[in-house]
Amino acid sequence: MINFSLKIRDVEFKNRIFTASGTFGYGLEIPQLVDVNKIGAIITKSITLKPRVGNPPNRIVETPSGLLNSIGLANIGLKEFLEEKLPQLSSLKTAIIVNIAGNTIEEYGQLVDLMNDKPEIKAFELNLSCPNVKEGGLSLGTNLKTVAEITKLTRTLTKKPIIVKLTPNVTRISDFAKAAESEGADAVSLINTLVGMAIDVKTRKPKLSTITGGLSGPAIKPVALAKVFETVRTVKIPVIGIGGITNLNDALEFFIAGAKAIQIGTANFINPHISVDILTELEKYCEANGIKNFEDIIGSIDLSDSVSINI
Amino acid sequence: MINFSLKIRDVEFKNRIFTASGTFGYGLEIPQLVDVNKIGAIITKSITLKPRVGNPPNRIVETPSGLLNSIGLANIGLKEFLEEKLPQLSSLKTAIIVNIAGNTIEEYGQLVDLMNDKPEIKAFELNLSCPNVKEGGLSLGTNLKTVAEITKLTRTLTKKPIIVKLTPNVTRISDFAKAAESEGADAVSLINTLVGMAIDVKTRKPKLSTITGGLSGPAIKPVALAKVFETVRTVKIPVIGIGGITNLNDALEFFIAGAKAIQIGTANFINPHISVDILTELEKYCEANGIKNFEDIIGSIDLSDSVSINI
Amino acid sequence: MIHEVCLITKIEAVNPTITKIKFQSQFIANSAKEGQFVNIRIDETSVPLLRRPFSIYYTTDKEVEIVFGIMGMGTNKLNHKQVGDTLDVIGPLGKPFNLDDGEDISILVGGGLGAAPLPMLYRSLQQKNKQTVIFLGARNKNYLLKNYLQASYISTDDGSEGYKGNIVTLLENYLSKSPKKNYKIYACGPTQMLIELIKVANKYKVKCEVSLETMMACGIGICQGCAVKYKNSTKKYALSCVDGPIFNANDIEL
Amino acid sequence: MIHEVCLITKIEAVNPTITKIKFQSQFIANSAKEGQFVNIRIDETSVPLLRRPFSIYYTTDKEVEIVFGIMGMGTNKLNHKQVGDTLDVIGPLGKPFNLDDGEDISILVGGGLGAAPLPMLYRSLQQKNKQTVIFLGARNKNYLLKNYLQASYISTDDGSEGYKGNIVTLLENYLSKSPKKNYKIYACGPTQMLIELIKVANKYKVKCEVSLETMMACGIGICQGCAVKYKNSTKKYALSCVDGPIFNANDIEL
Ligand SMILES: Cc1cc2nc3c(=O)[nH]c(=O)nc-3n(C[C@H](O)[C@H](O)[C@H](O)COP(=O)(O)OP(=O)(O)OC[C@H]3O[C@@H](n4cnc5c(N)ncnc54)[C@H](O)[C@@H]3O)c2cc1C
Ligand SMILES: Cc1cc2nc3c(=O)[nH]c(=O)nc-3n(C[C@H](O)[C@H](O)[C@H](O)COP(=O)(O)OP(=O)(O)OC[C@H]3O[C@@H](n4cnc5c(N)ncnc54)[C@H](O)[C@@H]3O)c2cc1C
Ligand SMILES: Cc1cc2nc3c(=O)[nH]c(=O)nc-3n(C[C@H](O)[C@H](O)[C@H](O)COP(=O)(O)O)c2cc1C
Ligand SMILES: Cc1cc2nc3c(=O)[nH]c(=O)nc-3n(C[C@H](O)[C@H](O)[C@H](O)COP(=O)(O)O)c2cc1C
Ligand code: FES
Ligand code: FES
Repeated sequence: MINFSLKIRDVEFKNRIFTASGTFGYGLEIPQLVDVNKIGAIITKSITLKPRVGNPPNRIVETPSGLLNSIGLANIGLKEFLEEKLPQLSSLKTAIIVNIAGNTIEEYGQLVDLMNDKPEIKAFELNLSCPNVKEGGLSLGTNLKTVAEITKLTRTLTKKPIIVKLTPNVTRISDFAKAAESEGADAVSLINTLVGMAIDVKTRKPKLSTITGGLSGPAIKPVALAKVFETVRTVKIPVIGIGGITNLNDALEFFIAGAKAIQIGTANFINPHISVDILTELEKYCEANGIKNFEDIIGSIDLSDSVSINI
Repeated sequence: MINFSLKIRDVEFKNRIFTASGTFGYGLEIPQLVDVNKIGAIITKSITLKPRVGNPPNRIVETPSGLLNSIGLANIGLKEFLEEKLPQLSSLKTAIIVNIAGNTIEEYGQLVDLMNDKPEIKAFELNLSCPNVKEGGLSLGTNLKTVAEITKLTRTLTKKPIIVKLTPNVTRISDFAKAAESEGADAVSLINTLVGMAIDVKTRKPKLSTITGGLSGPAIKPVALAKVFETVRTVKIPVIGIGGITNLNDALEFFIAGAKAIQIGTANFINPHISVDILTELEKYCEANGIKNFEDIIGSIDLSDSVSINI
Repeated sequence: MIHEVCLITKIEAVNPTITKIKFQSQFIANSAKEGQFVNIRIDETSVPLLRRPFSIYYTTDKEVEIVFGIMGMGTNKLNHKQVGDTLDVIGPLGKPFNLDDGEDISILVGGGLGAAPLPMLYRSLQQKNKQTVIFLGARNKNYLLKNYLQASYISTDDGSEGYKGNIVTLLENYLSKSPKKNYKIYACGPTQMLIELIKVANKYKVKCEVSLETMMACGIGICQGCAVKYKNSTKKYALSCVDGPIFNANDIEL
Repeated sequence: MIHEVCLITKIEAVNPTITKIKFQSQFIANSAKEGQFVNIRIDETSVPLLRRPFSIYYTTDKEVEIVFGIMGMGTNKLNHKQVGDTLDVIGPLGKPFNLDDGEDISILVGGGLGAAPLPMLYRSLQQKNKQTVIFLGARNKNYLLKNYLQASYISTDDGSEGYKGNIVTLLENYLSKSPKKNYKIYACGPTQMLIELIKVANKYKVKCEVSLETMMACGIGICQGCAVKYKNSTKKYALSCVDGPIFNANDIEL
């Protein structure tokens, strides 16, 4: 059978389909519905130093082919995560990537530092889409210098793979990927959600308690794919594609564009075993198409008929 | 009956529902299907100095609740526009806003200069989403200085209203609105399309000839609304909302968020008289809800239950 | 819980705006508890994107019934299904009613389509030989879900059936007549009704469980979208899909 | 052209993958010309977002027929419509075939579902007392649209009916037998078939019109999405929806 494994730094992931942060709980919630051991990696909900209760309701709104959320990084906090979740997670036969989120640059360092000695944690993903109060609510990840500094700091603190998760709410995402790469990131993952909003016309109130939220799901797939395509042309480190992936075809688009792995987010809510389904279909696809080496697909986009946009 | 008129500079638009550039031809194509005289303003396809044949096929792709296009500013060019279309347009009883697009800052000046004496042209809309070859293909509108300069130059050349149309593919769109405002723009319109992409998995080729294109339609509405909301809090000049508007509810969301007028784009392709339909429904809505002064709706968003995002 | 593609065996238009669908699922039929729900994928398209939650209305040996009002896109599409089509269902989900509260008289209160969980609850209480009193309210008689229930008190906003007015008024009348009895209220309905009802329950110091209908993205505890404010708790938010939808009235803030 | 909500009066599954829908529209039925199309809104949702174009297959006094293959989301949903439902239709659209080319023998060639415009064309040519020869090809016999037509030559890729092979081969055979006659070819079908066919038409110097199926967003000339390359023209691109879908074979580059 075809080998779907992927090595990032010195960690080998058994396949390239991961579940995205915040969309699969802690990987422990629904053992009846999905065989999590088949998933390439489970990325935890963002973990913060202190527990966070999250934002008041309403936290979710459906939009055309999309989902707006404002969960507010609700999570049990580092301490409880280490004491209660991690021991349970260690029994899973899949890689655990811990996604971390900080209020400040230093907090990212503290989080990595306090988790670095846990062998069950295979890698860190840095969620940089946290609002930066100093910068008027724009996320930390929209400032090139901040992204570089967070990457640099965490790099000094761990030998585990560091995956920098990029926000799409910037002019040129590949600049941020380059900044992360040059400070030693082992991979970048993109995209996080797009800033979006909805209003209840009857009450004239925003549908989300926090006014704006993050847009995910099939609606954003074309945007995510364009950003992944842009980024793979800019950096040498692996790019992990995220955004609206709901079926085999979507997954293939990201691989063909050049993503080394993909993450599945919102689609988990609709079909909790979607990642395993896509993996199975991918195996069949490779077999049916005589693909022996999965790397042959990655970045195999054929631009021979394409023209550059000219005004 | 309620007064929907809007004054921008010294031009009075009879209502606040416009058709967006590139999505209604020259306003002359389908007199059988829609009474264009009822529309608040028709914004022409982007006009360039020289005719442009546009991009090779394939130019359009459907995505979940969205449309990706890469028309490539196909248009008949300034000369033919003035000679052949404008005389016909002058017979319409709706305002004509000419949308212009240039390769360089100077071209915007030339375009305005050459059209300034035409009384049939009520206003100019500057399309700044044209790729800037010097900047590696990023659009002119992603550079604050360029936006300021184009606005400044065109301002010196005309007393007609200047509407600066902003691209959403930037970190903070309101910065660009501010730049336009401070150089004398009379209004800003947003959003233009989001950069997006799709791949044909069978051929491994991009579905658009130009690889990436512009995403429009209901999929982008939450993003557009968030950007309009952000911008109305930043500038004093009118903000014209665009993006995924397909029905009365969508239109009301933009007005409640603070848009003084709206433009309808992709929805014209699905229902060519959608703008007139929405206008009719808006009248009924105002009547049913006892709204006498339409300005009462604009910016009437109720934030009393909202919290600011806190990490 | 199970994720299953189920055959639709019966569709019934209760009236032009309410439809009942029966589907096959031995697992759900046998394991569902009173007050639990199923989460249904409407179709393969991305509009609507999310599943839609529906209370389990009734179960037979191998079949499950839901009843729903035609509200928007999702329920509209559901209303166009046909016998022989399939339904992609996850369930049973959520925390059921607590039937072991030791009350002498069980009071069931349902508002509109919110009454959907009551038939299963009623059946179980009957099996436990509980004395039950049923209150049903709705905006008009078309919205009264009377099937499988023996309603003692009925109200409609327009007076088209029963008392003209609010069902909570009838409930308060009832409680005020013999306030000292060992009651428990099981209530389902619109949030506004529940708020009023909880005031009455507290006034008469009656135990009360309510069923909440919050927005849900996943229904299985992985999205944190269905938050409900806890009263006096450090956890601050409950997840309606796993900690609810049935809550002790005084545990949560509505 | 008109934008109309039309009543569906008949639906027929030609076979499991092809469906025929008849709907009422006096205007379209009376004004439609050979080779024109209608643009149909599938439903009120945004998936699929765009209308779907279909050739006008046949018209009667007040009714219009389309025939379609079930390809993806749009045609799938269309296949689930029922008699009594409505269709939101814009039409008739596009430039029709030119029936005044003065040929002695009209050759109609249809590949698969591409043959949909032929019945109207055939009827009109009959009314003009033209001598017609009809070629139909498809991947297998299920995809042959034989209704309303008297096909002289039939081919299928799998040999399940007629000649096993390509319809263009049959056409070339035919032309080679009496190459000097004053023919005109009217061809509809997949682009690859048209490319082969145009080569043959040019080889025998036969006039030829083809019907193209490009992607379309609006169908009415306002989006510029349906560009087709013009051969030797300064305009460079035609719009398939208004300059086509019928083109002189040598005006365009495929
Ligand atoms: C645990 C639970 C049990 C329910 N049981 C029933 C039932 O037995 N019968 C019944 O008719 N309805 C029930 N509902 C409500 C039902 O889920 C909504 O009516 C349905 O989702 C509306 O979908 P729609 O696409 O038709 O409407 P939409 O167009 O999505 O919205 C119409 C209205 O329904 C609300 N709504 C939409 N989605 C949800 C959601 N996921 N959760 C809650 N509210 C939503 C919206 O706020 C809006 O006001 C239940 C809800 C929950 C949470
Ligand atoms: C002028 C014209 C006349 C046509 N007449 C017929 C007809 O009589 N019978 C028939 O079966 N088909 C006809 N077609 C093709 C028909 O429009 C497509 O099969 C249909 O749009 C597919 O929609 P879908 O949502 O089911 O498939 P999708 O899932 O959208 O796509 C399935 C396939 O159809 C192609 N397609 C999708 N949308 C369009 C579009 N708007 N235009 C062209 N191709 C598209 C896609 O490239 C894809 O290969 C015609 C197309 C045109 C342009
Ligand atoms: C409900 C929800 C919660 C999320 N929480 C997090 C989070 O805690 N940390 C994070 O980095 N991303 C979070 N995300 C973003 C996803 O991981 C993913 O980047 C995004 O949803 C795009 O992918 P999708 O379209 O497949 O959902 C969340 C997304 C959703 C929908
Ligand atoms: C096919 C197409 C062509 C467009 N052409 C132009 C154009 O020439 N100039 C311009 O400023 N915007 C153009 N736009 C952008 C629209 O005017 C509008 O800003 C965008 O589509 C978002 O609105 P919508 O979601 O309502 O379509 C075009 C959009 C589409 C879909
Ligand atoms: S609905 Fe997802 S956690 Fe409750
Ligand atoms: S499909 Fe829009 S111009 Fe032809």
